[in-house]
Amino acid sequence: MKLVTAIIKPFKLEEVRSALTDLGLQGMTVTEVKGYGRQRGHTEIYRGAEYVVSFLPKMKIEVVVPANSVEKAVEAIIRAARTGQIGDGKIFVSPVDHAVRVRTGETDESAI
Amino acid sequence: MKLVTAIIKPFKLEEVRSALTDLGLQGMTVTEVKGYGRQRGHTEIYRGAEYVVSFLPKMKIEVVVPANSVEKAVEAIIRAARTGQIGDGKIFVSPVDHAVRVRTGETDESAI
Amino acid sequence: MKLVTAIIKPFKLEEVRSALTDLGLQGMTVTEVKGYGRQRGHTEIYRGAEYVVSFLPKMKIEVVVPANSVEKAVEAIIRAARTGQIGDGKIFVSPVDHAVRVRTGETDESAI
Amino acid sequence: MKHGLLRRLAALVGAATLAALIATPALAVAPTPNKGDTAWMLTASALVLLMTVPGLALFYGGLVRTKNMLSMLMQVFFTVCIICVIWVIYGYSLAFSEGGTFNSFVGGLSKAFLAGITPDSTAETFSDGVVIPEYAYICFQMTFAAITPALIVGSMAERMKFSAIVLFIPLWATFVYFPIAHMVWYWAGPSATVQAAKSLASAAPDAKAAAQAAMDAVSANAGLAFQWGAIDFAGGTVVHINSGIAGFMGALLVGKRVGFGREAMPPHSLTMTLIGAALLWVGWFGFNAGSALEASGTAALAMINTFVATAAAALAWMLAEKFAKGKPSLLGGASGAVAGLVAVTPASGYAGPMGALVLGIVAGVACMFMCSAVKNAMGYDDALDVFGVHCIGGIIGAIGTGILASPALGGTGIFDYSAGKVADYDMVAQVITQAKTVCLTLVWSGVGSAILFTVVKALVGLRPGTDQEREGLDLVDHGERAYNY
Amino acid sequence: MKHGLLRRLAALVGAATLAALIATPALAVAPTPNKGDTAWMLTASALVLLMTVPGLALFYGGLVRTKNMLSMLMQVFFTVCIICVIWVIYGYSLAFSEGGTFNSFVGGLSKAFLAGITPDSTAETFSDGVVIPEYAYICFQMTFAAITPALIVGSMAERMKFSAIVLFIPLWATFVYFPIAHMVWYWAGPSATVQAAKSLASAAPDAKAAAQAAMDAVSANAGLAFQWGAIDFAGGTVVHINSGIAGFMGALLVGKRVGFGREAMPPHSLTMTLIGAALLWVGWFGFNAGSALEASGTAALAMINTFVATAAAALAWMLAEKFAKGKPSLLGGASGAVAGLVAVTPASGYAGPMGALVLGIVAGVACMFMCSAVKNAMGYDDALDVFGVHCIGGIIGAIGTGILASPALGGTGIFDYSAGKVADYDMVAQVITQAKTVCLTLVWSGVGSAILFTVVKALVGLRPGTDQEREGLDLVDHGERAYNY
Amino acid sequence: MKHGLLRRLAALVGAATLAALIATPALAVAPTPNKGDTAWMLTASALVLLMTVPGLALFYGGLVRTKNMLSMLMQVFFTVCIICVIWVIYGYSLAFSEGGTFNSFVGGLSKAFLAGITPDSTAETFSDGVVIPEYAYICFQMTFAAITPALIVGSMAERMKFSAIVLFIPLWATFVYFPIAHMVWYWAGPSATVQAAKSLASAAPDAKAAAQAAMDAVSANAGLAFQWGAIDFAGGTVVHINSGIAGFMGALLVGKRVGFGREAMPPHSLTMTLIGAALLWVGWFGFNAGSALEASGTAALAMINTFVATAAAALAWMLAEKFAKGKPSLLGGASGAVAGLVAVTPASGYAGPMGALVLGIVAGVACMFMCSAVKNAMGYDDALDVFGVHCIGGIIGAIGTGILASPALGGTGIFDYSAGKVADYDMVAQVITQAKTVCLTLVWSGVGSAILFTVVKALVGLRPGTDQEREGLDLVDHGERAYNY
Ligand SMILES: Nc1ncnc2c1ncn2[C@@H]1O[C@H](COP(=O)(O)OP(=O)(O)O)[C@@H](O)[C@H]1O
Ligand SMILES: Nc1ncnc2c1ncn2[C@@H]1O[C@H](COP(=O)(O)OP(=O)(O)O)[C@@H](O)[C@H]1O
Ligand SMILES: Nc1ncnc2c1ncn2[C@@H]1O[C@H](COP(=O)(O)OP(=O)(O)O)[C@@H](O)[C@H]1O
Repeated sequence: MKLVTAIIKPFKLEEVRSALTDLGLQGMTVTEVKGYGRQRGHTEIYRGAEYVVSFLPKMKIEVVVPANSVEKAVEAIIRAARTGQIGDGKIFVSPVDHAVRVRTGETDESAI
Repeated sequence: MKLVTAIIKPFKLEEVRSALTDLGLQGMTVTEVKGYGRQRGHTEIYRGAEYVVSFLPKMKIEVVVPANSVEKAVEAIIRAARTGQIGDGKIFVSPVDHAVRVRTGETDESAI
Repeated sequence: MKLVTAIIKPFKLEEVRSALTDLGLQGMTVTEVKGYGRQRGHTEIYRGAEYVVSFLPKMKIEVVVPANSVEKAVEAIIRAARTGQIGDGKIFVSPVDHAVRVRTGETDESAI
Repeated sequence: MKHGLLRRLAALVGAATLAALIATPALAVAPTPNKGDTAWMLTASALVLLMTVPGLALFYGGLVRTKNMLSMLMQVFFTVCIICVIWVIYGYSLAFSEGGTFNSFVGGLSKAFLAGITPDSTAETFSDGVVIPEYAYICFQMTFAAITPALIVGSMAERMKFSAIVLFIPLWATFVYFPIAHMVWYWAGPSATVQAAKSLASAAPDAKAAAQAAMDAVSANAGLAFQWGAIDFAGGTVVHINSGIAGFMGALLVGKRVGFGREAMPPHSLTMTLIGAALLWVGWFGFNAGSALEASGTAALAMINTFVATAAAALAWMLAEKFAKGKPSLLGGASGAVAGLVAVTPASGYAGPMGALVLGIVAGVACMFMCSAVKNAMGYDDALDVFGVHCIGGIIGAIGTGILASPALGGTGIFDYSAGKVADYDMVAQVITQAKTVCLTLVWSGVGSAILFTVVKALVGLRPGTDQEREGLDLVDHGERAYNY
Repeated sequence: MKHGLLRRLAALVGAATLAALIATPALAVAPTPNKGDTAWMLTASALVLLMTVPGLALFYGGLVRTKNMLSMLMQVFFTVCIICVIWVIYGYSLAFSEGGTFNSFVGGLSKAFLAGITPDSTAETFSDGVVIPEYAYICFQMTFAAITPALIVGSMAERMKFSAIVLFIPLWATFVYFPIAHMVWYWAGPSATVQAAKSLASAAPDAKAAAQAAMDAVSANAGLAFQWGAIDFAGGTVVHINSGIAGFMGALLVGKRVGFGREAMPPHSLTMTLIGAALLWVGWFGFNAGSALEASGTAALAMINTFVATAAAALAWMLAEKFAKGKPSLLGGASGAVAGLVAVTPASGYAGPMGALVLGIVAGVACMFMCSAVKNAMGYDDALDVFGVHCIGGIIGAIGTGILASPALGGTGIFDYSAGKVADYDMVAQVITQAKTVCLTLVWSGVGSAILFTVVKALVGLRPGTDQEREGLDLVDHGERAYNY
Repeated sequence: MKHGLLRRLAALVGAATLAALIATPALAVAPTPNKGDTAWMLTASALVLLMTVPGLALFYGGLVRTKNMLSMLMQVFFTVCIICVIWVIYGYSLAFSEGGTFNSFVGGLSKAFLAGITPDSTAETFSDGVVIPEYAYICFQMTFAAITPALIVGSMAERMKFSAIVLFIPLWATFVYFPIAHMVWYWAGPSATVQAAKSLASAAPDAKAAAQAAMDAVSANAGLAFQWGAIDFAGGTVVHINSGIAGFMGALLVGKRVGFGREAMPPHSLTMTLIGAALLWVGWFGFNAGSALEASGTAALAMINTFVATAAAALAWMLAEKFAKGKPSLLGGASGAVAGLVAVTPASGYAGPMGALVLGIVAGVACMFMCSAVKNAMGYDDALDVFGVHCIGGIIGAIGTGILASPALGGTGIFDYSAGKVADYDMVAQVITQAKTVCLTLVWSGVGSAILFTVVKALVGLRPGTDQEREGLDLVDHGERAYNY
């Protein structure tokens, strides 16, 4: 099993979610995060004070998939999340040893 | 060392925390996340507009433990977080190479 | 490639970010989290009700780096984030199999 | 200004003749409103609405968890709306018209649908010959009828179904509020009283009996507590004790919130609570100073008392907290302010500013003690402390009014219409009358509310399921969320 | 109280002489303001500002997404500021001075820069011989001029550039609001009317023609719709239909929001929306009851109607929602309240409370239907339902006023200054007049707004780029964020 | 309306006799309040409380970081409460009673505990023979005493301990506010002045010297700045310069916030700041128009000026920002509005609307420049720009009043009670008098505040520890958090 972590633009969440569910991936976990990268931020001005805000709002999607679904998942995410403009985000794949479903105690692939 | 990640129902946080501390696990990190899964969401209506909200509030608990504590930790979490109803959540276990305590520079098992 | 995860005190974020960019690490993702550990929380009182709040606000920084940069990154974070007081936080290093840049489809080291 | 000296009228009536004659120069001409009074009463009505929405809605809303914020706002808002409607249909009539056989307890239906009232209709104030447009009076009293049941919902916050609220509120207004308002505030008015007293005084010996009978009839044309002589300037009894005890019954009958005592339930936004408390304060000037029904020195007295008691109670609560728990809190300050406002309500037109100061301090400390020590010891879940603040604060105010109205303590005393001057003040008698009225209200509203909650429970149930309660009433009852940041 | 009986004056003038003579005892002395009226008008002006900022700003702001919150607040706030300034420079003069050749459509510039006005200047109310300080009148009318264009911006929320708003608002006020206000509300005033009627009645046979000409001149010295006899107590036409149709045009011409219909766009804070709705309600008492221009029984009537129609409409919307969608929502309640407020605006001083009740129910249900079924079917993106609530609610109110003003339905009828009493009521004629005025406003404002939007588009463009719209107007237009929690 | 023509009285007194006699028809009868005035003053007092809580509390609270929100609310709320209490105990007496030997600087204790005041007591307005209930006057002035020290806390926001605030505020009120209010606003009142002038004018030759002495005594029975002839309609000097310079001292003595200049400290909720700014505007009508003490044309003038100057200053700040930084911001607009309100405060009853327009523009631009360029250059940490907005805006207003009060510029001039008419206007002399009063205030309040901060520092310390400051004052001082979403 692998954990696929995608950092995407927030307004792409809905499209990515449906792309993943189209693949039959029935679960995922999403976190609001702030990203720093090549995409430049903006300046905020409050009376005399100017702040350069370099962190931009992003969505982090985490989905644990069977090892053989990784490629499909990554491709689906890219297709749904790409705008072609800087700041589209990244996908990271990392190993997962075990998975357990709390409700039933099922483990590994049957748990996800 | 392993990272145990549990996604649970928010109101179970306190019980899970005390189950883990009972095991002697002294640290953990918690994130508010939104989960998508079998548990169905709800519909929100604002004047003429209806929205199906499929992401539900969940808590993500991350705790890095010595490899030999993984099993105990997973069991403790299951016991504390289970309600028996859909949406109880998942536990994922993944590898961690190193750990460092910022304050002292201690590493690995003595860091957690 | 490795994922370096640092949990730090919130007001240290800016210093850690600039320490990392000084190393040439051009991207990172930040999440607001709550931490439980040795650092004690506080008590909140609302009329008749007292609550012990044991979770403290922390920042989680995630940065994926080439394997050979891990050490430098960890050191930079420690230097920037340390105050010497309890609650300074932890750094965890874990493996990453792949990385992809959504915009271009570039993979692995050229993606980060 | 409510008062109850009618029963002493007959005795005093001889001496009063001259004064009464002077005070009523032109009996033939119907009095017209002074525009200054009208301006103030319109303003006061707007202020009391401000107290309720957004004031009370925010004060309460800030104290619940995010997932129930909207339901809290909705319950208060709904209450205001439904009461406005039933008030013009039959509420005003039940509270403020002559009730025939049951006149001691409740009014009749002669003014249902506001029958016969036009822009030229007037209502009497507490000064003989001074009137305001009746529509203004109806508006002002409407806002009182609206806020009182809205206060109750705080007790059952976070766990009572909206459908149960929808049923309970109009029932409670009908069977509890309108009668209590009638019992405490309804009377024949100054002009009838003065007239009857004058006739009696000037009656030829053979007409004395008839004049006395007429006088008695006027005196009897009043609500029960008014006949007793109870004084309640702006509604300590009618509004606060009344809603406070109803809330207490609700908290008991609805039961504790899921997770009560185990899970943390901190207020989701003390910012909103502070906004609410501040708007309550601002609006309460309409409530208290408006209860003078005139833009007069008495209104100004009510206003200064409302400033002073509130400030003193807020400081007292904070200070008590500082000693008891180590830190003065904003919630403490805001709660103290409300406790002070509650306590000064019945006294605002009777006590002097120094009396109000003392009253505020007592209310601040006592209510703080009720909402922490006593409540924790007894273990009921009065979620937003409606009982501890409104019922207890109201009782302190009602009894305190009996004490502080005394001219010896800087109070105004009670005006005697037949004598045309302030009467001698009997503090013990007045305190006993006040206590009787408190008991009447506690029993009527306590029993009445318990019955109504039971009826509602039987009809639609009081609570949502446990899972629904966990999800929050906002989504379950209303399908929307207070915030989508 | 606006009314339009001038054209019937001549016919009635004979019978009216006596009444008019009685009503005008001392013609030589310039009337001075009653301080009660002044107090109320000052209060009313403050209340109308409260309606707009923070009221309307929050009502609207709560409904947009977080990233556009600040832009919403800014657009409303800017509108108030720019209107206050142009109002004293030329707006008041264009709306409320004699306009010479174009007097049927717009005023002149004789009062530009408030020339000649001092603290002692007075403005007439609707009662002969009753005046208020002209500065108070200017303030009160200024707040109306400010809120009307501010209502429009809700239609184009979340996607119209600030620079376009900055250009559009003063243009719209100048070419649409000031003329419409003049057409509906400007007239020669009660004293001139009564004078002319008296002269005519007492004119010797050989002077009849001259007196008649003078009478005609006075009758003609009024805005177009006023001459028609349209009645609009507090601005159903001038404020709500006017802004509602302008908003509709704006929504069409600016186009839909990026993601409209595909992405969820839930209100970011219904808490703010409820605060806003409540402050609108509170402030609307100034708006409606203040439109009596006196602290009178009519003001009190306007106030009670504003209570009742609002409450009824809120309940009606919630109930309709309960049946249509299963759950009554807070947004529904708040929207219903605003719909009720809008609908009762023109009727508030004419209808009786039971009429207001019915009007509220109709407005609540009809506007709910417009904002869900009709809007969804037609697919335009009127982001905050300015058309569905203000234009539709305004039309219901304008027509409803023609019906409910009838004394037979508990209304006040229309006062006839020459007869010194309420005139016979011809409901059909009045409804037709009301409908004509509605059409005049729809056409003038609809066409005018479309032209102005097109002009502004040509000059600076209406919308930001797609990426900028996604980022949100707060950062793009103002470089700041509403919240940094 | 405060004015200072007493020193010129003697010269003019001959010509004034007739006018004075006409203006005072019935000397024997004690005047009673006009209910319109009373209605307005009650309303105005409520409005000024609204300005402070929630207005100012939210304006300030929105600008701090989340972790200090509650402490900000608490500091403002506490200030209001403690001032209300000390005001009735001794504050009113120190500010507005005769002070014996020190009468030029401070009042006495004859009215401590509001001794001798009843609902029938009256206070004089600025018109001879016009009075309001003294309780209403005390309430109104109480709200001024409350908001002034509350303004100060913004300077030391986010870093001053609550215990230090608790000590500082009552000390500052006692040693700075009450004296300054006395110096600028206390005088013998119109009736004594007119009486003395009349006696002098009609005195037989042999009684002239005695009459002149009596006249001199009346003239001398006033605060220092009042004797100089300073004019300050609603408190530009007493409220804004006074608190602004105190805040500046506080910012210097407390020191900069931890992280100042290195960490981002954006406002946590500009939504709250806008609500606060809007409520400040709405409430300020009570502040300025209420300062007329009557529901008069002058009150209406103060109201329109308060509309116009505020709007103009908001637009000016936004425009200046647009040029200087590229984008107009909501915070800029709100800050500009407050700057305009501050500047128009002393001028509101003296300038004409066009004067107010100019004053607003100047204040908007100048304060914007102070709060960005100058502050950044000098590097002090006046967290919420109390100095830049209130002190600078107040000075612009105080000097501007001297210019704009001139009838030649559309102002009202200054009323001369002995002549019974507006006096000739000497602009240079008036500006010099205004400048003297500004200096008096800067020195008294600047030095006084510095001493008091030093005393408080010695007693309890001013700041929490660095870690505590980082954690935020909400948890450290009050043990609660503003939000638990
Ligand atoms: N090395 C990294 N580790 C973790 N997150 C990263 C890293 N680099 C980029 N990110 C995340 O990806 C987002 C997009 O990256 P950015 O460089 O702005 O654009 P692009 O993905 O188009 O190259 C960032 O905002 C950040 O959240
Ligand atoms: N494959 C997955 N990867 C990551 N998170 C998941 C995955 N499947 C489920 N989750 C998380 O677990 C939560 C619970 O899952 P759900 O299917 O609703 O119920 P259950 O755990 O009872 O099967 C989801 O809300 C989501 O946050
Ligand atoms: N075992 C762990 N797994 C995950 N996070 C941890 C663990 N232990 C500590 N943390 C995180 O590190 C933070 C700091 O830890 P703490 O014990 O308070 O201080 P210190 O880092 O100085 O030892 C905690 O608030 C928590 O977020």
